[in-house]
Amino acid sequence: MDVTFSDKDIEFREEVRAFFRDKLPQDIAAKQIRGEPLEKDDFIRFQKLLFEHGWGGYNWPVEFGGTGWSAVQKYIFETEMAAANAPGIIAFGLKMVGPVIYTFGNDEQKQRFLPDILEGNVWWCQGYSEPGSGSDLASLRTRAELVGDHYIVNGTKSWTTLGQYADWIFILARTNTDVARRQEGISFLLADMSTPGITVTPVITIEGEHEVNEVHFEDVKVPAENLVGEEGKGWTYGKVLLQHERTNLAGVGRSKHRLRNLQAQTGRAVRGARPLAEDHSFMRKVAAVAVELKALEYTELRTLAAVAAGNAPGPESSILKFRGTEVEQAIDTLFLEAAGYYALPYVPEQFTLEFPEEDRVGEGPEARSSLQYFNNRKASIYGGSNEIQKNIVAKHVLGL
Amino acid sequence: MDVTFSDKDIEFREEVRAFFRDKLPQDIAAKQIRGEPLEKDDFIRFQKLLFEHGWGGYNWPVEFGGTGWSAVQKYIFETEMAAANAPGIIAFGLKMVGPVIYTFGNDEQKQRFLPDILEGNVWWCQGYSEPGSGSDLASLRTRAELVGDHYIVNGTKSWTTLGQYADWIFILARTNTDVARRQEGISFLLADMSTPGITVTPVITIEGEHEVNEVHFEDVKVPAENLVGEEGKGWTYGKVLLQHERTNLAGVGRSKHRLRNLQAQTGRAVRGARPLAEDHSFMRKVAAVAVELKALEYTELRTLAAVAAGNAPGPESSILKFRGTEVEQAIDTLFLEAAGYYALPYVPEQFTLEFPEEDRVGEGPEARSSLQYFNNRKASIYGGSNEIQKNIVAKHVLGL
Amino acid sequence: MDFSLNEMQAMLVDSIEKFVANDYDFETRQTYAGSEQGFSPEVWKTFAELGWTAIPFSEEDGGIGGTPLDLMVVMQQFGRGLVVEPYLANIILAGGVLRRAASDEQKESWLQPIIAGERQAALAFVEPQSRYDIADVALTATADGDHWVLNGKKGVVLNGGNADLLVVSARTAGDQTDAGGITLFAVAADADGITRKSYPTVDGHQAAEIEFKDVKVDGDALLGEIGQGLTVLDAVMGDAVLAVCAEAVGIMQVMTEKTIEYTKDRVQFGVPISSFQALQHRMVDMFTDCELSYSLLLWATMLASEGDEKADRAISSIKYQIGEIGRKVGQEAVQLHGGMGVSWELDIAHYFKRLTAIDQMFGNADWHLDKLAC
Amino acid sequence: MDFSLNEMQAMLVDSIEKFVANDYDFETRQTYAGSEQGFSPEVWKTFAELGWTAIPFSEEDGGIGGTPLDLMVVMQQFGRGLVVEPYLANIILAGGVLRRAASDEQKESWLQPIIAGERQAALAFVEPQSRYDIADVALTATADGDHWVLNGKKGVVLNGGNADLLVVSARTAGDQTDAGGITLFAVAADADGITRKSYPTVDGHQAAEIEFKDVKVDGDALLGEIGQGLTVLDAVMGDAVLAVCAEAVGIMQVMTEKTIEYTKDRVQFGVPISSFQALQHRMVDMFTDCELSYSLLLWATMLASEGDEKADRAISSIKYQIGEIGRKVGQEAVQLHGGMGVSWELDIAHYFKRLTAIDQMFGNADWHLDKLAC
Repeated sequence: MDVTFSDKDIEFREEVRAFFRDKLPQDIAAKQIRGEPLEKDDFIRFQKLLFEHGWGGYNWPVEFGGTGWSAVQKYIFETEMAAANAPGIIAFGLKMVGPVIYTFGNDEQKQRFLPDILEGNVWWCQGYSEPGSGSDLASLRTRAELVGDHYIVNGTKSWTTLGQYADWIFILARTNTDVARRQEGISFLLADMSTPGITVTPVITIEGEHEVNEVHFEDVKVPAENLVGEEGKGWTYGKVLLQHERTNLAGVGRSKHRLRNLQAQTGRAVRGARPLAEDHSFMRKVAAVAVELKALEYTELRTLAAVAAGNAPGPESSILKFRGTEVEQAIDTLFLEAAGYYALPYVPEQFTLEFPEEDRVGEGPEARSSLQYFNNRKASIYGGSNEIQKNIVAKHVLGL
Repeated sequence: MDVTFSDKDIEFREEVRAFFRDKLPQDIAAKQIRGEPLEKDDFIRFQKLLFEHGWGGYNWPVEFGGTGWSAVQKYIFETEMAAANAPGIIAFGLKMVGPVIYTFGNDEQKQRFLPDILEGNVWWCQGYSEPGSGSDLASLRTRAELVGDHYIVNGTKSWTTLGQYADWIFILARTNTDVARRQEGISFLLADMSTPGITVTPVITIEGEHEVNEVHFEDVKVPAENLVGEEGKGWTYGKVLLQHERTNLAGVGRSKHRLRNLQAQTGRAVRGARPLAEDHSFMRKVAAVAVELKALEYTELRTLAAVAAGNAPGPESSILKFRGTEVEQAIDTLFLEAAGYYALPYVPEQFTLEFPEEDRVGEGPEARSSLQYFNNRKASIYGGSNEIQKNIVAKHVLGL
Repeated sequence: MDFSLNEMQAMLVDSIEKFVANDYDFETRQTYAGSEQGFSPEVWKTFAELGWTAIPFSEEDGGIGGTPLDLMVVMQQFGRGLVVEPYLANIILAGGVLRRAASDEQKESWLQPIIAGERQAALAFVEPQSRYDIADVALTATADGDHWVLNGKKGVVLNGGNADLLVVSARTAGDQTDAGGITLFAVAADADGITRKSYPTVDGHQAAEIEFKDVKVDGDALLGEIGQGLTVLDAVMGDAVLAVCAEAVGIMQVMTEKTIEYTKDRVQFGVPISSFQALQHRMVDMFTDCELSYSLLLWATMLASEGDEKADRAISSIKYQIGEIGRKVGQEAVQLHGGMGVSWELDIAHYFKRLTAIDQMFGNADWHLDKLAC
Repeated sequence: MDFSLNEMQAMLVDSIEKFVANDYDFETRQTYAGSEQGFSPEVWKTFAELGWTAIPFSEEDGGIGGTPLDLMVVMQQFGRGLVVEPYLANIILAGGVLRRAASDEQKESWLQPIIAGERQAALAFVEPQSRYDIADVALTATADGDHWVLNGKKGVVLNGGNADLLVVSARTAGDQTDAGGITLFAVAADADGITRKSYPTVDGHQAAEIEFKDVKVDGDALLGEIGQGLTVLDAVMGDAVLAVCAEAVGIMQVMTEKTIEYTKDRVQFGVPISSFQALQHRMVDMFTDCELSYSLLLWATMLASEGDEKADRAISSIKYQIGEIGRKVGQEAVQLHGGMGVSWELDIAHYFKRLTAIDQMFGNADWHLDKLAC
C-alpha cells in the first residue's frame, strides 16, 4: 500500500506546474483572480495553448491525438490547472462529445470532428435535458424523423450551458416511439448550430448571469450522416459519456485551491479589525470542510488507483459527484459568511479588469461570494441531481 | 395575541409546585437525582399520592373522576412534575387504556376498570406491537376467535414496557380475517395477566436493563365482556388512544429540567480543572439545543392554545413527537460528551441509594450518561417511529 | 394564553395580503426592484397612506403606537409578498433611532416626514471593517465650536442612495472598538463632503458606500447624548433582528408552500415527484422548521416587547435560528425545484436571495450562537 | 500510487477474518466480554502465538517491525469482529510507551512478556479531572533517595484491573497542567499502596480506577527521561487514535452492511423496508461516510508513518471525522434496525456501544476540531 505519488508522477507535476507558470496568459489568470467571468475567446486561447503544447487532448487516448495520460496524471493536471488559476477545460467537446465520437463514431466522423475539438476550433454544446425531462431523461420528447437522407428534428433542449457560444450541438432525440423500454429508440445526433430552424434563447440564472440557454428545434434538417453509431442506441452512448464525465467529478483540485484562498483571506486584517482567523467558530467550520475535502481527495485517488489497475470507475463514483458538490457548496457558504455585509452588493460589472479598483465595493475575492454561492446551487442539481446519484448508488452499489 | 400564562394559570402553577415540594417522597426524588431506576412501588406510591390529592386523573374529564384541567393546566402540571424530580405518570392506564375505556367502553367496563386506574390499584400494559408488526401495525397477527362467550387469543406481543409489573393488558387482536382493508377486523380486548396461557419473557435492551418484554398468548381465554366497543373497530379506538398519547409528546418539561441540570454541571470544576462552561465549542452546542427546545416549547404551547380554543390536536402534532425525541436525544448526547472518559464505566448498581457514595465511579449525574444515551435511542423508534411520523405529516398535513 | 391575532393584527394581515394579491405580483415586484431606486415611490406613498409606516411610533410622535407583535405580523406579510420597499431602513432602523433619541424638534424635522412617506432615511452604522460589531466605529466626529466635523466611511448603508437623511454612528471618544464614545448624528444626505456610491443588492434592495470628508454639521444634528449612541443602536438592532426574522418566517413559509405545490405538479418517471418518500421527508422537515421558527419568533418578540431581561438572549436565539434554518429551508426549496430553482424568472430564486441576505445582516447565525454560548 | 494490501497485510486480514469466522462468533464474544477479566486469556495467547501482538515492535525488541498500515488493517479487522481482547491497552498504549522509552533491561522485564502474551499491561494517564488533556497530571512522584514515591489517582485505566504492569504518568515538576515536568514510570500493579477498583465498560471492555498512596518504586521504574514524559505520551496518543479509528472504520462498515441486509429482510406494509426511498438515501449516506472515512484513515496513517510534519493535524482530522461520522452512522444503523437495534441480543447494539466509546477516548470530535481550528 502506498498513498504517495511516484517519482515519475512528481516529475510530471513539476512539468505541468512549470507550464502553467510560464505559459498561462496573465490576463486570463488576472480575470480568474478578480472573479471576472471568462469570455469565449479566453477558453479558446487556453485550449489552443494546450494544443500547441501537445496537451490538447489531455484526457484522450494517443490514437485520437490525445496524451494517453494515466488517471493519476490527469488528476495531477487538473489539480495544477486549478491551482494556477487557469480556466477549466471546455468540457462539451473534450469530455463529452469527443469520447462518444471516438468510441462509437465512424472514421469519417472521427476525422471530421475530433481535430477541431483538440485545436479549439469548434465549440460544442449539450442537448440532453428538456423542460419536462430533467432527472427523468428517458422521458425526452425531442423527435427526429428520418425523411430521405435527413433527420427532421423538433423539440426543445434546456439548460444548455454556454450554448450561445456553440458552433455545434450534440443531442439525444427520439427516433422511434414504438419501443418496449423508454430508453430504447433514442438516437445520438450532431447538428450544426447554424442550421435553419435552430434558435437559442438565453436563460438568466439566479445570480443574474447568462450562462445557460434553451435551444429550440423547428423542422431542423440534420443530415443522416450526423447520426453517431446505430439509430436507437443513443441512450447507451449517453451513459458512456456520463461515465467519462465522472472523472474529476469531485472537483477536488478546484476546491482545494479555493479553500487555500479562503484560508489566506481569513488571515487578512482590514482597517484595524481583527482578522477572521481569530474567529474560532468560523475557523472550526473551515477546518471541518478541509477534513471533508481531504477525505474526498483520497476517495478520488482510490478510484484513480483502481482505474490505473485496470478497473472501470463503477457506479460508486457517483458518491464523488454528490459529496464533491456538497463540499463545493460548503466552501461557497464559507466565502459568503466571510464576506458579512459585503455579500450584499450586486455590482457584477466591478469584476471586469477595466473597472477601476478604487471604485470596487468590498475588498478581495469575497466581493463575488454571493454570486458564486447563488450560481453554484446548480452544482447539486445538474449532471444528474444528487438525488439521482443517490438512487444510482442505492440500486447499483448497495443493491437496494 | 398573548404568549404569557394567565394569572389563574400562574396561581395554579404555584399550587402544583408547592404540592410537589411538600408531598413528593424524598426517597423517590433522591432516586431520580441519583439516577436509580424506580421500582413498581415508587410509581404506585406516587399515583396514590396524586389520587389522594384529587389529581389521580389529572388528564381525565371530571365525570370519570378526573380533574377536568385545561390543556394549559396539564402542561403546567407535567412541567412542574419533571422539575420536581417526580416520577413520570404510569401512562398505560391513565393515558392509554383509560381514555379508550371511558370513550368507547360500556358502563360496566367504566365502573370496573377506571377507579382502579385512578387509585393506582391495577397496573396496565400495552399489547400493540408484534415481532413482525412494528411500523406496520395493521399487519398484526395475534388472533382472537370467539368461541362461546370467550375469545381464544393466540399470538405474541412485543416491546411491552414494564409488562413484568402488569396486572392487566390491553391488546389489539384480529377477530376477522375476511376484510377489505387490513385495518378492519381488529378488536380491542382487555386481558387479566394471570389468565392461563399468558407468559411474559424479558427483553434486555441495549444498555443492559430489563424494561421491555414479549408477552405470549397461547389459547388464552378472554371473556367476551372484555371486548371494548364493537368487534372489528379496534383500529379506530387505537388511533384515538395515540391521539391522547400525543399530549406532552414533545417531553418539553423533562428536557428543560435536564438542560438546566446540564448547565449546572458545566459550571462545576473538578480537582482544579477548568469547568466545562469555559469550553466554548461545547457551550455553543448547549446553546443551540436550548434554542431548539424553546422553539419546541412554544410550538407545544401553540398546540395547547388551539386545543383550549376547541380544536383537536391534529396530525401536525406529529412534529412534536419527532422533534421532541430529537431534542431529547441531543441532550443525551451533550451529557455523554460532558462525561468524557467517565461515560465508559458500566456499573449500574452504583446508582442505587445503598451503594456507598465514595465507591462510585465518576461524579455527579454524568455517570449515568451513557446508559441514558444508549437506552434512549428507543425514543425515535417507539410510539410510531419518527419515520412513520414524517409519513403521517407528509400525507395528512402536507397532502403529499 | 392566546396565539391568535387580535383585531388590528388580523386587519393588517388582511390589508397587506390584499395589497400583494392585487398590486404586487411577482412581475411588478421585479420591476420595482429593478428600478433605479430599487422600490416604488408610489407604493411607498400607499404604505404611508394606509398607516403602515406609522405603526411603531407613539401617538405623540405622529404614529399609532403599535406593538412589536403588530410589527411582526406586518414584516411576516412583507416577507410573503417579497416586498422591496425600504420599510426596514426607514421605519425600523433610522426611525428606530429617531423615536428613541431625537428631540421634539428633530422629530418634527425628520421623523414626521419619514412617517408621512415624504422623506427617505437610512442608518449608517456599518463600516468596511466592522463586520457585525456595531461598536467598531472608526468614523470620527470632532467638535469644532458649535459644529461637529465628520470624517470616515460607512459601508452597505441600506437605502443609503435614496436617503434624504443619514443617521450616522460616529466615534467622539475612545478607541476604535470601545463601547463608550459612540455618538449618533442626523445628517442631511446632501451635505457638503458626502460622497455616495449607490448600488443594488443581491436581494433586489439598494445600498450605498458613503464617504464623509470634513462634513460639517450643526450642533442640532446630535441625536441623544454624546458618547451614549451604542445603547440606542443596541436597541435598534434588536428591533431590526425581530423585523427581518419575521420577514424571514414569511419567506420560509412561502418557499415551503411553493415547494410542496411544485413537487405535486412536476412529473418525472411518470409520477409527481411529491410521491418520492425521500423528498416527502425533506418537505416535512421544511414544514416543521417553519413551524418551530414561527413559535420561536413569537416568544422572542413577546419577550422583547416586555423588556424582559432575557430579551437579548431571545433576540440572539431567533437570529441564530433563522440564519441556520433559513439557509436549510432555502437550499432545500431551491434543490427540490431543480433547474427552476436557480432560474431568475421564477420567484423562488428571489425569495432565496432575500432569505440569504437576511442571515448576512445584524450578525449571522454563528455570531449570535457565539453570544449565546458565553 | 497503490491502495491495495501488500502480501503481509492481505495475510493478516485473511487470518483475522478466519479467526473471527471460526472462533469468535458474536455469542462467544459476549461470553468473553461478560467474563470477569472482560476477555479470553486463551484467545489472547492465540494472538501472541500468531504474532499479532508483535506487530508494532522492532525485531531487536522481539517484534516483527510492522508498519502503521499493518496495524491499521489489524485494527480494522478487530473492529469488524468486535474483538474485546486488550490489544489497545497492551500493545498500543503500554507497549507504545515501552518501545519508545524503556531501557533494554526494562524491555526485557516488561515488553517481552507482553509481546509473548504472558503479562498484561495498562497505561494510566487519565485522571478524574483531566478530561482529554494528557498534560493535566496531578498525581505526583517525589524523589526520595534512590526511590520515587507516587501519590494520586488515575481514572478509567483501560485493562487496569487485569494489568501486571502499570505505566503511569506522574508529575515531577511544574503546575498541574504544565507540559513539562511529566515523568513516566513502570510500576508493578501489586506494589504496596496501590488500590484498584476494576469494572466493566459499556463496550464490553474493562477498566479501573487506581489510587496510589505512598507507592514506593525503585529508580529503575523510571521510563525515559525525567520530566520528558509528555513527548512520549503524545506519540502514543497518535498511535492510539489511529488504532481506534481503524477499529471504528471496521465497525462502521459492518454496521452499514448489516443495516442493508436487515432492511432487505424486514418486511412492513407488504414490502422490504429497503424499498423505501427515504431509507435508501440514508443508507447511501452511511455507505459514503464509510468510504470517505476509510480514505481519510489511509491518508492519516500514511502521514503518521512518514513522520510528516502534518501528522498531528492528520491525527486530529481522522479522530474528528470518526467521532462525527461514527455517531451518525451508528445512530442511523440503530434507527433503521428499529426495536432490534436497541436489543441486547443483537450484535448491532454492541457495535454501536463500542463505536460510541471510541469517540469518548483520546479526545472526542469536538476536542480535535478545536485543535484543527487553531
